[in-house]
Amino acid sequence: MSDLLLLVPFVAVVLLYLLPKRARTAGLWIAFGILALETAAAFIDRFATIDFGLLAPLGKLLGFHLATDGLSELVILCTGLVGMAALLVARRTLEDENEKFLFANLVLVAVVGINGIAMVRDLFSLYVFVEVTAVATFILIAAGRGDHVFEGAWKYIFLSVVASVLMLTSLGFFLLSTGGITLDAARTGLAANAPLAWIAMALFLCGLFVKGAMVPFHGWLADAYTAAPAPVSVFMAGIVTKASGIFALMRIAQSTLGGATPGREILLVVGAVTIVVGAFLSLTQTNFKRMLAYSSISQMGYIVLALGGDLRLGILAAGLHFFNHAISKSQLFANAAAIEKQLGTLDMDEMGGLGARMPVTAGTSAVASLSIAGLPPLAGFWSKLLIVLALWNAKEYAFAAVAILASLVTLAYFLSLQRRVFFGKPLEKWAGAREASVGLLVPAVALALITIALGVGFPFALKILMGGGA
Amino acid sequence: MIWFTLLLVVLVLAALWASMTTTLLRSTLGLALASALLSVVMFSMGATLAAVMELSVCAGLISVVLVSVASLTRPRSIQEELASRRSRLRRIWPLPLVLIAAGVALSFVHAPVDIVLHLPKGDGDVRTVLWSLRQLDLFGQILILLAGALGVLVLFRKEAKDDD
Amino acid sequence: MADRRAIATAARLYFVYATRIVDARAARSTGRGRELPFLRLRFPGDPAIIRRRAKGASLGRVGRRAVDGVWKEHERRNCASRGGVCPPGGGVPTGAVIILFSFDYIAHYENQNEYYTMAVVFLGAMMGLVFSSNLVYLYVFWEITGIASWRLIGFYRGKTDVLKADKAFLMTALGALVMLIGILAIHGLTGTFDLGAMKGTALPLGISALLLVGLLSKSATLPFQTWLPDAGVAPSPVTALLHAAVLVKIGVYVFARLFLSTFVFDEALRTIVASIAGASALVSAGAALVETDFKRIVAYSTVSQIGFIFLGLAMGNALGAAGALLYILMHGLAKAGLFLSAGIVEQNAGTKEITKLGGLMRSMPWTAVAFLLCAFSVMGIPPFGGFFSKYMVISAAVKADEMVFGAVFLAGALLTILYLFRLFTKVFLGEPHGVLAPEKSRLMVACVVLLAALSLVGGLAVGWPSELARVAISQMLGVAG
Amino acid sequence: MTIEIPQSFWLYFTFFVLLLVDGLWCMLATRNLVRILIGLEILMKSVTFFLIAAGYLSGRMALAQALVITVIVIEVVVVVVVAGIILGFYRKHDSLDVGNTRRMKG
Repeated sequence: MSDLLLLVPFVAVVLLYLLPKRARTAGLWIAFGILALETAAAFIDRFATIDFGLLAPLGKLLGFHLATDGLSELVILCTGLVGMAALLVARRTLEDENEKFLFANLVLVAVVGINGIAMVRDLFSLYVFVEVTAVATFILIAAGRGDHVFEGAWKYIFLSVVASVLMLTSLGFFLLSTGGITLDAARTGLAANAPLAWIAMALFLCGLFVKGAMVPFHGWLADAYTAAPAPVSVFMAGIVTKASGIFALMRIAQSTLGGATPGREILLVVGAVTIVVGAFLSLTQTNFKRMLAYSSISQMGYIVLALGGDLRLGILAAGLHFFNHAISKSQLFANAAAIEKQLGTLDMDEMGGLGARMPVTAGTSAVASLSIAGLPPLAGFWSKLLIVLALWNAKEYAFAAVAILASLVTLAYFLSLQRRVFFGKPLEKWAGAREASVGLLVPAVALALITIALGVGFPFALKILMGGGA
Repeated sequence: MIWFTLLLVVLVLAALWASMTTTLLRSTLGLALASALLSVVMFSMGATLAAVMELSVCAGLISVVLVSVASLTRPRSIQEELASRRSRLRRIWPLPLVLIAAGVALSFVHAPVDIVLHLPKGDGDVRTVLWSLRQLDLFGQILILLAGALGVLVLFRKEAKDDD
Repeated sequence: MADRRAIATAARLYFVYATRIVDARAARSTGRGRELPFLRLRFPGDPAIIRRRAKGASLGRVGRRAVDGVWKEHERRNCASRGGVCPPGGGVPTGAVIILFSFDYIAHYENQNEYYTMAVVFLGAMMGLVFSSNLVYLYVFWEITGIASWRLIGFYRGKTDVLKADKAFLMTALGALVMLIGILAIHGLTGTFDLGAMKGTALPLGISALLLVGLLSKSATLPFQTWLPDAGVAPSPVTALLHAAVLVKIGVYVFARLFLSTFVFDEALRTIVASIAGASALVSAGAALVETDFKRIVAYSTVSQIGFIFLGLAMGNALGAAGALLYILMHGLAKAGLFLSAGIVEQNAGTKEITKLGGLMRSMPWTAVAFLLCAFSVMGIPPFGGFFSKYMVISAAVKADEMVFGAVFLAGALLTILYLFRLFTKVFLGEPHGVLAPEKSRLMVACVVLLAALSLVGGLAVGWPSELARVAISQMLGVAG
Repeated sequence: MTIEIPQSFWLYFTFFVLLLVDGLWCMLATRNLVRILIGLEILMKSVTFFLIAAGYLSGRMALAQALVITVIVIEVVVVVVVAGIILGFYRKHDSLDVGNTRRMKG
């Protein structure tokens, strides 16, 4: 019943508006509940094929051509977790009830979009859902109160439209070269080595590179993340960019490229360049969220790089890194929200010694940082190890070495972040700063625990994953 | 065929006018014209339903939106206008030349392309395709309209609040 | 991927360390905010020790059973031969003494919880490393020691302190990442991460070099030595733990594991390692002669001594290897004593500059004597423990007909005597500068004296440790030593 | 149709490219937000045209129409949202000059 994943949040948005005004404070919790259900759905084995009795004819009536597999479940799981974290952060950082209500609604719309992306088998529907997610996100960014929200939203829109144009042009070429726009049709066309099909695929990949902020199309991401209100950046960094850009790439690599050389080489080069450029740009930042944003670019490069490796292992590694990064990065943005709420600034040059004042924030952010930097025994290490193994098995030694050594740069900027924000002598200025409220700490602690648990229990998780497909 | 090509030329000219003219209102008008011409092109190619959509939504609705944005915002002062017009002109004047050059260059290309042809033409009625094969897209349409409605609510209400 | 057995083993190891950390936490919470440091003595790492002490202890029945299970499993599977574990395991009692020392030393500072947690994680990771029979887990524990030492070195929160900690972390992480490339290459070559399965593989020199970068950077050997003296900003017990007892020895130990007992140790590699080690030993001994910072001198001395250990291993005969293992043990004890004495002097006199110190013999007699005894052991003066290990390594060089390296070694030993005597005279003899600081903490002095005594006993009763080393080597090399 | 496929493909393709260049240039040459939006619309026109042409050439006109209808709906929603954002920007800065947005660095 994968249709439910689209319908339930959708119906919820509509129903939320039927609520009396006074009851709207419950909106956030209703959205939270739906995301919790979604998280649970990801764990139900073969959820898609379960028959819900009365609801069964609904699926036939709607005739959505959906298909779920391990990858879709992964995205759905991440969406649920990240969405819940974002809602919790919103509860503590957004000021008035109305804003919270609208946030909950827009997040639900975006969640439908992401679920759609996770399950479609058709390039055009993929485009449609990517666009739905993007529109919901524009609004979320622009609804903020910060000084730069327009700029952040504007750059995102500008490049999103470019991405749309690229994708639609590509669909035109697919129509010409294969007569169809399903993933299967695309695969047939590529397998037959039709030149037009390859042009179409290249254009589509470019569109997704823009959406996924791969270098050289990464310009929008840092501005959008930095400008967005705290809960929005948690949500965006956690899942939106990844689902609409990176996951779509994973889907295409998995079901259409089939390990063909030209496609693989594009992914390898773009991924490696993105890793390196993103990491070095991150090293120079002074704004907390901006540094995290560039780090996101770099880490998404890892996922794309993995897709260029050995196909099966590469997809598995990319999926794992997708999950780890979604968890850890949204957690770091939740930490950023806590710091912004307590200090009113995100400029790292003004911080220092916060570790003593905000021990929980400091500790969880260290866990997430080290995980993203790929240090054992945290979850990030295993996914990076698998990525590198996938590359090594595909005999891409140079790329594997780049991937490994770039994690030193990752470590360097995270150490610099930790040093500037949490260590160092406590500043007089922040003598009154205290730990954020429990509501903001819950998501950070929960996500950090997931990181640690997955890292320590990874061998068992891997067994489940290997058994469960993906 | 000649007429069809001419139609396309006029379409590009309308778009060119929209992008080069000085005031926003004329620009919007140019866009509406281009949209209308495109819908004629679509009609003559047999895409009747899409043509109707294009005409009503793009030429109509979007123009309304653009005009209202242009009217809600105050036009700039004369000095500003002149200064910005000059700098813009400097950037925009090569456009017609570029377009002509590109058109001429492309008109010499006749490389064979490997297009897959689906004969007999037409794979059923567009309504059948839309309603029975592409429900997911329809769902997406509804969803994005909902998102748009939320957007109007958020973006325009915020504005009203700022007024207070 | 790694085989299931290794996965299960590692998971259990994780569990052991987790229980131990939880145990530490529990101890703290029962103290109602007060530190109850003596409870922490129980877990300096070795499952064997745990098992012996677990009788009435707070680990609880389940935990005890799990620990027993792990230990038996290791015995059965012989992940690392039991003998091979012993010399680096010698770091554990040393670690225990160091932690005992830090009860008084650390008591004045903030972040004590972090300190003890990290020390425990560190020792746990080090034992995990010793027991790993799989390259991936080896790497995992290797990096955990990196994380722990990052936080330990960055104990003080001043800007330069944290910077130095980051530097140490980044340098060792760089080495580890290069080593990871090497590990992947090995996987590409052999198709497995299991050390047992790849026994006897001949590695191409390139891969060996990749591994070597990691090992040398962890052991702070030339050209990666710079982080170690800088890391002297840490509290003295940390430097003792990291530089003397455990961290730098990990590199040496893993080198022995990989090149002596797993891969074919070919001639070219042997020459390279020996040359690097010789150069490192001499250069850093020279640096120790001209430095004026108490802890930096001792740190350079460590770099130099590590060079000797590598030399011993690189000689390629059983005598050299056994000598090197004995060296790890003896040097750990004595060097920890030196660092801890430095800590006492620093904390009481308020400076580390030896030009500003002098005549401390009068006010700190116990410390001075203990320092001298430990220094004798490091210098290699009979009948201290250090003498025997040095003697074995030198005779290994002679036996292997490597006269050049033997000469280097002798020169290094001479330099060691010089700079340690210089240090001793500057600090403890001569004219006092300013006030003579007394030894405040009896516990701290007792720890140093204990280490000095152990160094002496280790030499007088050398039969026991050298028998251990001999057994270890015969198990590692598979020959009768 | 009387013309043969490759030739008409290039005809359509040429006009697609012309519209595309026009739209891009319009977006990049101006500093006025509304005009950027107009350029963006021209881009969408070009793509719409290309999709219809592709459907026409490959004989999948019904499919192409279905796609174009969806694209048009998406287009109008995007335009409305962008218009809302532009208006918000205008209220804040009292200007439509994109130069006011180039403040973030890095």
